[in-house]
Amino acid sequence: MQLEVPQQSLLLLIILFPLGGAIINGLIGRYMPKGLVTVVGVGTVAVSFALAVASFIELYGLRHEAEQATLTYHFYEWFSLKLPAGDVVPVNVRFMMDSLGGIMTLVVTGVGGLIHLYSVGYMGEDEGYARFMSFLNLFMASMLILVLGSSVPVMFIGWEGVGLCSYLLIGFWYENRDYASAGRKAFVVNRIGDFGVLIGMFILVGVAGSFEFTDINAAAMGGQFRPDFPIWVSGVAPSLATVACVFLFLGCTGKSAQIPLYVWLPDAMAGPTPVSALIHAATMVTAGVYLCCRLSPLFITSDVAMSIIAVTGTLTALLAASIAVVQREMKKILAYSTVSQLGFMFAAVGVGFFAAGFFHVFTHAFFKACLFLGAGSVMHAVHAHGDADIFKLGGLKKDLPITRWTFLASCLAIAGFPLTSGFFSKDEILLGAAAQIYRRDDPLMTSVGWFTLIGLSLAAVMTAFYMFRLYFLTFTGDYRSADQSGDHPYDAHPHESPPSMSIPLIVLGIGALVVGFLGLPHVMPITGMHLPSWWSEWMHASVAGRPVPEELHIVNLASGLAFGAMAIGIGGAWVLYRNKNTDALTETIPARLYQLAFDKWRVDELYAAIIVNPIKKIATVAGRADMTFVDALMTRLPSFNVRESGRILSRMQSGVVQMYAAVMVVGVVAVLAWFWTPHSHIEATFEDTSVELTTPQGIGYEYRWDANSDGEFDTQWDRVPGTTFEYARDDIRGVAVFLSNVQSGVERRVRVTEDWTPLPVESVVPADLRSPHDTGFEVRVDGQDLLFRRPGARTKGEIRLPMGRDGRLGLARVFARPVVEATVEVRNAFGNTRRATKEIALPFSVDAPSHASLMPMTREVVR
Amino acid sequence: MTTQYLTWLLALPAISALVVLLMPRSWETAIKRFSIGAMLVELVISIRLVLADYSDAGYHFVEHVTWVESFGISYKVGVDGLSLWLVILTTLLSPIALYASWGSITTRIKEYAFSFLLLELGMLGAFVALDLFLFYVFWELMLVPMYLIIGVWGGKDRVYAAVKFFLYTMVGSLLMLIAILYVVSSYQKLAGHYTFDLQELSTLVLPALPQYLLFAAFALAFAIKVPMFPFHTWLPDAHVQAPTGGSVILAAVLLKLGIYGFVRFAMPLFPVASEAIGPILAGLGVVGIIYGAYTAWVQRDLKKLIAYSSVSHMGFVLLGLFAMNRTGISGAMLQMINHGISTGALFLLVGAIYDRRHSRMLDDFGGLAKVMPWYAVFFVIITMSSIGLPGTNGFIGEFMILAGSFFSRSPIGFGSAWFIMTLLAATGVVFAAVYMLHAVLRMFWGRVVHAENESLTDLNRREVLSLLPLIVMVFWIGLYPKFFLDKMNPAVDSFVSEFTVRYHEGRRTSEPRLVDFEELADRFEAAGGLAMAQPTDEEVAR
Amino acid sequence: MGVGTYLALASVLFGIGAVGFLTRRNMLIQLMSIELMLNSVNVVLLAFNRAYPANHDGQVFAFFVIAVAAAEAAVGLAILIAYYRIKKTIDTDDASLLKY
Amino acid sequence: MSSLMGVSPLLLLVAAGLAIMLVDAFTKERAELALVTAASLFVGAALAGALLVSGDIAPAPDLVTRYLAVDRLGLFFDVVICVGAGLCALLAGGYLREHGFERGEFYVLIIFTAFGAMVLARAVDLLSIFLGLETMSLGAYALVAYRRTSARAVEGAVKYFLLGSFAAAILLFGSALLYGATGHTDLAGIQDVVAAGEADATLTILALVMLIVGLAFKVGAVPFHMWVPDSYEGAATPVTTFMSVGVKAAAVAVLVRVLVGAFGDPVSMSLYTGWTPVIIVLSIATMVYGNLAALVQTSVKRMLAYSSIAHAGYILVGLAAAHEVGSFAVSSVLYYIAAYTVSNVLAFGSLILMGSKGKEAVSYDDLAGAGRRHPMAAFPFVIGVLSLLGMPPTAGFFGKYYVFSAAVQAGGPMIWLAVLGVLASAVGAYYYLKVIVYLFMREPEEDQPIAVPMQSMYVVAALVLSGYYVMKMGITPSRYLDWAVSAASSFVG
Repeated sequence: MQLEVPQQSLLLLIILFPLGGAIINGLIGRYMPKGLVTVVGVGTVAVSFALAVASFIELYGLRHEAEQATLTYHFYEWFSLKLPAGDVVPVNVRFMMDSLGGIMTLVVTGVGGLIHLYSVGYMGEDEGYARFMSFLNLFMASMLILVLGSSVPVMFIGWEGVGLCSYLLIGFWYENRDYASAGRKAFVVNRIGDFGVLIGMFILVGVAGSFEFTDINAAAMGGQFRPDFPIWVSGVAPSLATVACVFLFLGCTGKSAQIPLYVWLPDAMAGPTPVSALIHAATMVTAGVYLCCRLSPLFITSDVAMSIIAVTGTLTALLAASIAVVQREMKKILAYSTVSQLGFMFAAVGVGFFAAGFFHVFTHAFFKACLFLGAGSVMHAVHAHGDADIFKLGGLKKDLPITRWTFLASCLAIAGFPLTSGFFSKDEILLGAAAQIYRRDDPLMTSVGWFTLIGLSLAAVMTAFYMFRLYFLTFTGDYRSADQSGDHPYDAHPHESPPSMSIPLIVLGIGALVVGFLGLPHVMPITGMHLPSWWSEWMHASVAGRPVPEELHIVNLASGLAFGAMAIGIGGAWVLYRNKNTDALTETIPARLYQLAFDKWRVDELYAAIIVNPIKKIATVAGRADMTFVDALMTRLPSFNVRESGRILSRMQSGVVQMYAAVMVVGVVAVLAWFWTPHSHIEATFEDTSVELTTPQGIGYEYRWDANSDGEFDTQWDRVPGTTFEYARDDIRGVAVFLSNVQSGVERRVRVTEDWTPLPVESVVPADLRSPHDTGFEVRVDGQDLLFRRPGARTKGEIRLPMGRDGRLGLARVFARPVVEATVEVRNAFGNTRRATKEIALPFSVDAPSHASLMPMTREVVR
Repeated sequence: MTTQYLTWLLALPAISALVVLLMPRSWETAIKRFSIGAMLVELVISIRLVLADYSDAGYHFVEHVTWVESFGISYKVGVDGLSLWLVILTTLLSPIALYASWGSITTRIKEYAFSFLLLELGMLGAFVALDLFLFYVFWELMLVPMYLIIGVWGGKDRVYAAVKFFLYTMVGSLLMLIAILYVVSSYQKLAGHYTFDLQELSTLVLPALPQYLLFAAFALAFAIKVPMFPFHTWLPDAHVQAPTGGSVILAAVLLKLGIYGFVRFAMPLFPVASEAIGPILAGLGVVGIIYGAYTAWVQRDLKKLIAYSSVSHMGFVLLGLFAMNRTGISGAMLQMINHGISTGALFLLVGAIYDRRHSRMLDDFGGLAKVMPWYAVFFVIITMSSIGLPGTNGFIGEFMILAGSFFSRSPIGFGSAWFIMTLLAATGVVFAAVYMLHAVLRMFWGRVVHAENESLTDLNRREVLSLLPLIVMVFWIGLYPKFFLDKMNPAVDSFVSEFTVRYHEGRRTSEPRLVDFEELADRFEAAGGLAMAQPTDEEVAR
Repeated sequence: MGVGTYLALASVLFGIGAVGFLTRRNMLIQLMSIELMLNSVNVVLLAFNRAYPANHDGQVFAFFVIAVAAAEAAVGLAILIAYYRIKKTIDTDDASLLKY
Repeated sequence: MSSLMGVSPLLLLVAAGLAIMLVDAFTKERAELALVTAASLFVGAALAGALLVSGDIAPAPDLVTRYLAVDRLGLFFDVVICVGAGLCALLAGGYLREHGFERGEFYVLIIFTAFGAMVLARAVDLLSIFLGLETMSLGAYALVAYRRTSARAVEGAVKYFLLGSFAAAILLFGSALLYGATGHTDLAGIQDVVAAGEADATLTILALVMLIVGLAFKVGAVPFHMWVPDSYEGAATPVTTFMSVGVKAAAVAVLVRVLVGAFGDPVSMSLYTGWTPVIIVLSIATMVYGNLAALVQTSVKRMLAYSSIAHAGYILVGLAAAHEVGSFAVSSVLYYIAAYTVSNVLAFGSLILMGSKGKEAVSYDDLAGAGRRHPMAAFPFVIGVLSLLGMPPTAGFFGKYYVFSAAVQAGGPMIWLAVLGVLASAVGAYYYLKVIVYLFMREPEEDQPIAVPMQSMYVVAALVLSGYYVMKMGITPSRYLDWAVSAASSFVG
């Protein structure tokens, strides 16, 4: 049962507050005192959070009244599309909060609010503080539109809006051009994804006839996306759902940094740390997962798309984790960790555990935000700018206790230490993967399940390992910048951050530890005890998913793998890095492999070599060609020709009188020559079965006719320029077939013999139905009939058309005509003669009613 | 008796031009104020046009006065949903462009104002003319002032650019003249009298072959103006050499006349040909989208970059137009307005920096965000509009065009050629981000490397005033396009349905004849309509 | 003798005049060639007038031709003199200031 | 009751010519002869115009009508020629005085040449054609040679004279043959015989060829155009102007009278066997050659000479359409020649205005930068070239529209002729624009002086008048259109 509560203006206000903050800070922020900027920047988000909580409480209160309760707010109609069927599809600016959106809103406003607070301390000294706050607020507004938008286009406003903010914030310190380039890279890569969303959106609306998520999901559940989508010439025809999902997923890979579009996220660390925490860890990058969950009823209908998502997610998780293992900089490690964790989420989505994937989004928001803020706190403490090299840090647990403990809590969470939030969410994902292995009926999903399970376990090992490597190298051992040796050492005396920064750390750290209890597993491992899972019940209202297995052995397998991975990872890090100052890993794995991983498997270089550079090269060529080749062809060559011919012609004007007179005489001769030769031009008009032949009259002309071109003239020399003739069957020279294209109206004449002759394919077969090997039809004369066939077909496939009758063949109107030939000889006043011959297609049959007369005389019937 | 708003709309610039001509050249301030004032009055008059009720498809404010009786030439003007916003665009941008020009135009103020007023007359006339002869007159009339603006007040190679612009456009339009004459002559042979009245000529149905030739002649004229790849090479030259005001008008309004010509004249008169050739033009539009984007990316001259981006944007418009459905055509019409606003604003911005720095080379800039923060803000906003960020105007247009092209020609929307064209066109959205952000990066981000740039002043009042209306329009159309689309949609709807009827009638005829389309449309409607262009299953005898 | 003979004579005269005009560089001789051509016309007119004796159109025409030829010669010689004054020659090949 | 009212413009001119000759001979002071000449020509134009508008012309004595038509076609050409000649007289009034060779005989020559042209335009007999042609030509030869100390002028005159006489001889031979073929010297009689098919075919064809050649020479159609650039360039600019408008108009008139009149039967006009294809080919050659050769000129005057060849080509397009749409085609030719007359006077007049004593403006370089300094003086030039180029809303545009419209209306291959015509005129755009380029967009070379416009009310008056009509015939063409239509219909029914 569904329940929709309309016109909840709170939803609008949730968005408008940050938006207003953005506008105020953006326009006049730089003229306002810093305090006021803070009030506006943080205050609006705080209000927004409060409104979100209020809305959520209202929504929560409805959970008993309906299975799917939503709060909606219809703002206004944006624009509308008209579909081919004639339906007008309005695109409404309409907001909606359901169980999924409610959670997301809380996360965005809550975590976002904390990060805003943190920014007060972190960015307070920056000269662009107001600008920063403005962008951050704008981001909040966009993100909230993304979350609350009830239709794909409205969501898309937010989707691209967050991309814009991401661009602006990554390049916040724009004076460093590399940072600005990183911002641009983020925007462009995201745009590639947006391209997918755009196309996916069209397919959705084309099938569902609506942009609203609820309608699309309903259509998906109604099976409307099942029909095939034939792909041009390939012969492959996946279902509509698959195509739509693949396009949408392309968008998700862009926004959520999955293979192949993940490359922008590590570079995005160029932005200030709060930005990394808010946009590139907690909220924006999870938008892809959010979208998948939003459209989960659609995604779940396509096994192919789901498999692609699961495999991509797993591969991303592995790849990013393998890179993170060897990096040296805090934020970079965290960035790859984010990519890797997003891979986990998509793997969950891919195996049909949308709720689990989204649960990981939820927990990840806490611990990853906390980690980033912790990293920011460390950087703030040691005055590192941009990023911090962990090999120059160490032993910070003494100086930065709050940071250290919150960081540790988050590390435990992300590693999946039992009873922390990450433990529950990761466990659920592995359970999802494990569940697929047991779907014996479905070989595709079984193999995907194996792949995912093993891949994710490995990734989990690496996750625990690199996080604790990071933790140990940063917080244990000695402070390696204390003696100020080495190049660019950090501040020798680190200090703990101000309260505006530590409060968010504490809140998030606690969150990282405890929020997992919202999503307890259904079945307790080992004991097999059934537990109440608030999360899956709540999510059930808005998110589809595959059934959660209840079998104990599956649960045990998943939990065992999760625990084992955590233990191995942390254990390894403990051995290699606790209280160490150097990277022990370099000695344990081959140097080249290490270097390769350190260089991020050189994916950026690969992309540059196979995509970016070729395109750039094409662009360069195009740019050069445009002003040289194209312009030359279209303008300079014609103008050169005209000018040069003008020059040559004007040279004719030599200035010599005799030459002038000679040219005149040439002219006289030319005019005389025209009159010297006779001219003729046969026209035929038909009346009943007689044909009237005429040729233009000339001064002093005489004519004689041979109407059937049999070599004997029918008339004597005469001043009258015409004659009338009745053709007999012996006069027929052959048969002409006319094809008149019904679309274009273009008429073609085809010679026909007793041998098969191909018809021009474009007259017969419409362009978009033509395959490359299509040769259309062949035609031949058979006695009194015309025969048509597909080339190579058996005789029985022939179409027979009696001559003299009109037919229809594919796109063409077909009719056959008997052809005769007429000759005239003209003699002019100077006694010169000239002959003209013309083929005439008679519009009637000769010797009617029998068509037997049309039998061609020779094999080659029309010359 | 209704007030003759359109006649006033046309008379005012003509009269003002004469007045300016008679003013002594030393009265520079007076000339400036007077010409801007006249254009603002134009704007007010044109806003009056918006207030009419456009829920039915017909023409409004129609005025019909015989001009040359023996040839059936008449002064017939009117606006409908298709031309309304283009008129507004013209009246909005003309004063802005002229106002913005006063930053750089310091010589021959009088002639400049005169040319501008004449230009406005030509553009408005072409948009409101409902008589082919009248349209042609205004169409050609525009050339001269634009030629002078480029040639007299332009950059270094201004003469080459001006002559190229003039000749290129002229060659195309002369063939159109012959085509017009042919249509009129065919009509006369059937009806017994001459007329250039579009509505009367619309009753003429020609067979396919002449339609192809005539459409080709019209299309050449319009495609050059659009400009469609590969007829675009005059555009970069013209833009680079033209003064700021000229560039603004050229990009914002003149290019639109090509598309408008297609919609108003070429497509209704020659439906069979447009149905057959249209996809090819749309395909060239797609080529233009990608080609324009590529070439824009590697330009080092900012104005050239924007000029090529126009090629790319107008490619979208072509695509939407020939999708031949309401979504696509409405999108195309809206995208024309959008392009006018965003590209016009971009040229204004380029002009602003050129006035300060006398360079447009990207290499000469960098780090301007530090020195000219407001300039950067405006530029980035317009950039976002140009690359079609949702919430700005560009998105609505591109979205509707892509949707229109996606759903073109078949019920579910997967006719293969159009699907592929849509995919390719959508990549243009990506490339737009590439080249525009490339420009933004080179202009604004990074450190100030050139010492000359350190002392640049931010936008002055005149520049801000001329940009603000455009910024407002960016968000107005972006956030509430319904206001604009609602006036447009009835006209587009009736355009599409009439086109369908005409198309079927044209396909059926082998001799020129006159048809009562209203009656035909009713019968057509009664028969439940026909699926466009697709042969039925029985027709494809396989 | 029939009209044909006169016609042949006239054609020959006309041809001689034309060839003379085309080949000679001396302006005086060119002028004379033109006179020859005009006279051949007179022959034609007179000959045809014999074929159409109803009126004297041909003969009248011939008188006018003779008169106009004289006027033409006067103007032509005047121009020739002016030319000679400047160029000190009456060779038309030297008139090559104006070309292209 | 017959009256000489129908030929009164001719009589008026004769009287005026004689009077001016006398005045010039017996006065010592510099009389304003230009004004008198122009005034009498304008009066002549007004007289003809009044007759044209009033519509009913009293029948003239047979003696007159035997040789000179008293019809609206003739009156229309009277107006065109008188207006053209009057404007040229005004131009000469400024030009001759500025450059210091004003003498009375110039105006007498103008008047008598115009008289000859008008006779030619009205001629309906082979004899009057010949007489009119020679009267006009002899005057024109003298006018070209008028600056007798100038080598260029005399050279131009020599070429014009020699080739002109040669062409006249050909024309005359053709006339004689036609007389032989039909037994008539009057066009009406010839028409009857030819249409009935009773004329000797061989002689008729030979005569037709020679007549076409002789008249094409006067019109300046390629390849009989060779004299045009040279003598136009050599002649004093007002003379060039007059030759390009008055003389050409008369030649067009007689071409129309001969081809559409005497040879106006369907067989002679046939698109396949008659003179129409010849005219089509001539018009193609003329349009293409004229425009292409004009493209590469460095002298504006010579460019305008070539452009006048090109315009002859457009006129022939209209003439060629006569085989299908007779009256429409002829009226288009009439309108074109009228529009061309005022446009060309405007362009040449502006060129005259741009020169002053000792520095006549001839080449493009002479114009460089002049428009920037003297915009009001350059403004008519812009209008003039735009009209020649055929930009709306000028007379030139409407004229071009009209002839091409006639071609399209004629249908068939004529449509392609129109296409070719517009393409050729697109080429023309380049060199006309070049004038504007030099006036407004170029600065003269370092040491070159900038043209100083002459101060002459005569020239200004001519420019104002012609400019006014250029705009008027473009914006409100109805009245002139009606004149052209009624003149054409008086001739071809």
